[in-house]
Amino acid sequence: MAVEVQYYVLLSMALFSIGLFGILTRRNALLFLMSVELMLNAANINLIAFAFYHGNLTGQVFALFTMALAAAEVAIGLGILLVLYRNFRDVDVTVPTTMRW
Amino acid sequence: MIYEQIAFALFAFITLASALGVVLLREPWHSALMLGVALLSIAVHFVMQAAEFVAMMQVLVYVGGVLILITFAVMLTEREDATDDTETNADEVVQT
Amino acid sequence: MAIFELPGWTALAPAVLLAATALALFVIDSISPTTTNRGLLAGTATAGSLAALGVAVWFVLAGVGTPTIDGGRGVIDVLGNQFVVDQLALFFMIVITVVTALVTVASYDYMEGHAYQAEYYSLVLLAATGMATMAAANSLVTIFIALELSSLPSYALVAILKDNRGSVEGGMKYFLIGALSSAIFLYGISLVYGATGHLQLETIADVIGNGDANDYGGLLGLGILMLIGGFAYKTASVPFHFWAPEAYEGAPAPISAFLSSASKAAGFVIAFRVFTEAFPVARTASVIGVDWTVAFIVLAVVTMTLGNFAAATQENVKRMLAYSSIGHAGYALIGLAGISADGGALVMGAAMMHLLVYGFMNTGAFLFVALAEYWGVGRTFEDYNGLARQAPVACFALGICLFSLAGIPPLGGFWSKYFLYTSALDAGLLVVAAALVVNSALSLYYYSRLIKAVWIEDPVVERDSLSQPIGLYAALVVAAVMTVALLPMFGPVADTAVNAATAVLT
Amino acid sequence: MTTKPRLRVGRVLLPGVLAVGLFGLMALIVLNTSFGGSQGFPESIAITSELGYAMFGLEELQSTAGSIPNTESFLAAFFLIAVVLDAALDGAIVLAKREEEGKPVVALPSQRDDPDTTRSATGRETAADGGSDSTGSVTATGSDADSAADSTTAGSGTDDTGGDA
Repeated sequence: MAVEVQYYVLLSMALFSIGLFGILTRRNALLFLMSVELMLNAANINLIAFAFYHGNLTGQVFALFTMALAAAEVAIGLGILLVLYRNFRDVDVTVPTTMRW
Repeated sequence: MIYEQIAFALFAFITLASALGVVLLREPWHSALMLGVALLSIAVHFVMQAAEFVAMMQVLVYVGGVLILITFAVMLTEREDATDDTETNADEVVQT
Repeated sequence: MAIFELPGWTALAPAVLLAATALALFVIDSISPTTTNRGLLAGTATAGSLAALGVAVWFVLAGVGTPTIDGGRGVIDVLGNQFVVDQLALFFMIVITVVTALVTVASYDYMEGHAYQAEYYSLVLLAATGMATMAAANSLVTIFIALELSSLPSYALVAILKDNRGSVEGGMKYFLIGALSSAIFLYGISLVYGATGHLQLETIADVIGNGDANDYGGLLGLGILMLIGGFAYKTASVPFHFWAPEAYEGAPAPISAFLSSASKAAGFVIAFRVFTEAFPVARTASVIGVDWTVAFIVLAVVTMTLGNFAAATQENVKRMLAYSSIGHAGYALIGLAGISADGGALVMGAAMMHLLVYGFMNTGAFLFVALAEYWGVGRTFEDYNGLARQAPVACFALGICLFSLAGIPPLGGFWSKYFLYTSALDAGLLVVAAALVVNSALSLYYYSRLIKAVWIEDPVVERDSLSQPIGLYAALVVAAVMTVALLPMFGPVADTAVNAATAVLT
Repeated sequence: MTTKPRLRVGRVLLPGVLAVGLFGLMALIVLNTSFGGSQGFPESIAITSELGYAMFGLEELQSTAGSIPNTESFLAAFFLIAVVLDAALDGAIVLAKREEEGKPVVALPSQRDDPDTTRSATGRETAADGGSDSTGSVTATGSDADSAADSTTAGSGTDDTGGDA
């Protein structure tokens, strides 16, 4: 028999926590972006595992849409990052402090 | 089938280890590489859950598209010297 | 009422019109990429949003979404129930399109000389499309994608002044918090899917209702908690509020108006729809063991208090308005806090009314800031001193908007807050009602401070006479006039809101 | 890139504890949930084609005998995501394009004397902390020297705030 679903959920939760940890600790905006990708992938693991568990394909199709959205988000994010780099010469999220955080 | 459990454990370990690598490695470039490993091993999990098509898309879209884009941005925004990170880190430690 | 019967998908016409206008702007942009014909671009954008507004109003009057027993045409499902057009959707589509029209008119002057005219307007309309589809989305899939559709152009819009460090910084923070919260929201969706096996709101409610989800109470609760996080981001309420001051302050002022009015309303409509349709209070409480309205009571009180106290300490006008917009999100959250009580529909209707009135008065206030930025007078309260001497009309309009925001009778803001207050009392939310009163009193302090600066104080530096940009003036005056003109219509409109709330609650 | 991988430690204790705590909490919830066995998908059905039917809402094509039940139609989401990708394209173009004198340019930049010729830049710069005169205030965070070096080397390539050309 296949691996039970709760192990996949545990795996995805661990991945989610790691992504959150990365967001809390890293100051490089690129690393922030990568950590968000990890969290999105954690959600995808959940969706796929639950699709298998419930025996319907809703989760799988939604995971496909999630990938497209993640790609779109990264495109916009990198655009903002480039503008940020041009203005501040850095992609450190703590450097821009023209306003209070 | 014990093989499936072994495969799951192995790839779960790879996924988590490379995810930790993403958040812990100092160089953004290394992190991007580890992200690629993590994404590929997640694709293996997808295959084990009967989602072959999604796994394929994971490889094509994520690894082939998003990761390349991120790597590109890493190269574009790279700081000239890598010692800076250490310096500011030390600075931070002193402050806190 | 209509002579001929339209096909079902046309019920989404407001959103489709907005998207079509955005695409038309793409075409204009690709035909002449360097066009400086601001009139054409702003005119197209405004015409598109006004057309969408007209269609939405027409649908309401024609009875789309009104239950058939009341002589209406019933709720219309589109594309396999992924979208639903009911009174709630149409009400918020009206709010969104009104704000979009005001913002595009104001941008005619504000974006003068800017390099990305066509892109700017198409991004505004794409974001508006996303918000309008959020109003109609009826499945967690479409909700999530529509949320992204409204977010992605907003990130670009906030950072569109690429040489301005404040704008870029605001855009970055908006994007980072947005990416984080959309990841959390998606994880919440995946957990809800895990607990119920569905993503379509009614089927989720069915699964919860017939007890199939009883084993997964923990997962469902965690998922709902994460969904609340996503809504909090979109509505700029605690705990994901801290992007708001930065993004609103850094963004071009019309965009601040757009985000703080339309985007917030769109966030509330999905919150209303998801929590009333997918997670019926009583059934969900028996599965997860907690009544989720408690979370909203806490969030409402904390959000309004934090927003108003932070606003009271600001020196920067735009930032003050940003914090006050967080405070108003707290008022609107009362609508979700009171759902479980008997008068739940009244509370939710009152919150919808408040969002409608807020759409006008808050847009007006931010557009005055846009006007000040256009003049280049500076950003703090002192910089605004004595503006009324040069621009009495604009300052009068500002006065109306601010007094309405503060809730001074007999303006629109007073009635919607009063309505909220009485319905919250009826629903037994004493703490929330008390917090509403205290915060309104506090907000009067900082709003009147701005009015005093503009009307009473002497200017710190002598200014030349100020220009009167026609677009900004028109949008500002219309916003103020509508804040007043809502008064005679308040009763019927409020009835519509309460009917819409009743329809989704039952 | 030639440096060997190094781990970052320090300054991560509190977030680390937080993340582990969050994981513990979520794991507790999962371990207390009793999952049954997975239903899985019937062997005889091509999942990829079912995915396609679901994505385009072709319900009559979804294989009837022993089909995969309860899959929703994603046609609406499909339309919507087309618009999303449009928006992403538009936004990315706006942000990544470079401009000089208020006009987008494609070539590598040349020197610029007055950065404030665009209307969008003037009038607002006053309050935005030092405006566009480049790296001055940024580098106050303790890395003056190397940022300055950075901007002289990289400045010729990507700078468009113009101050350090």
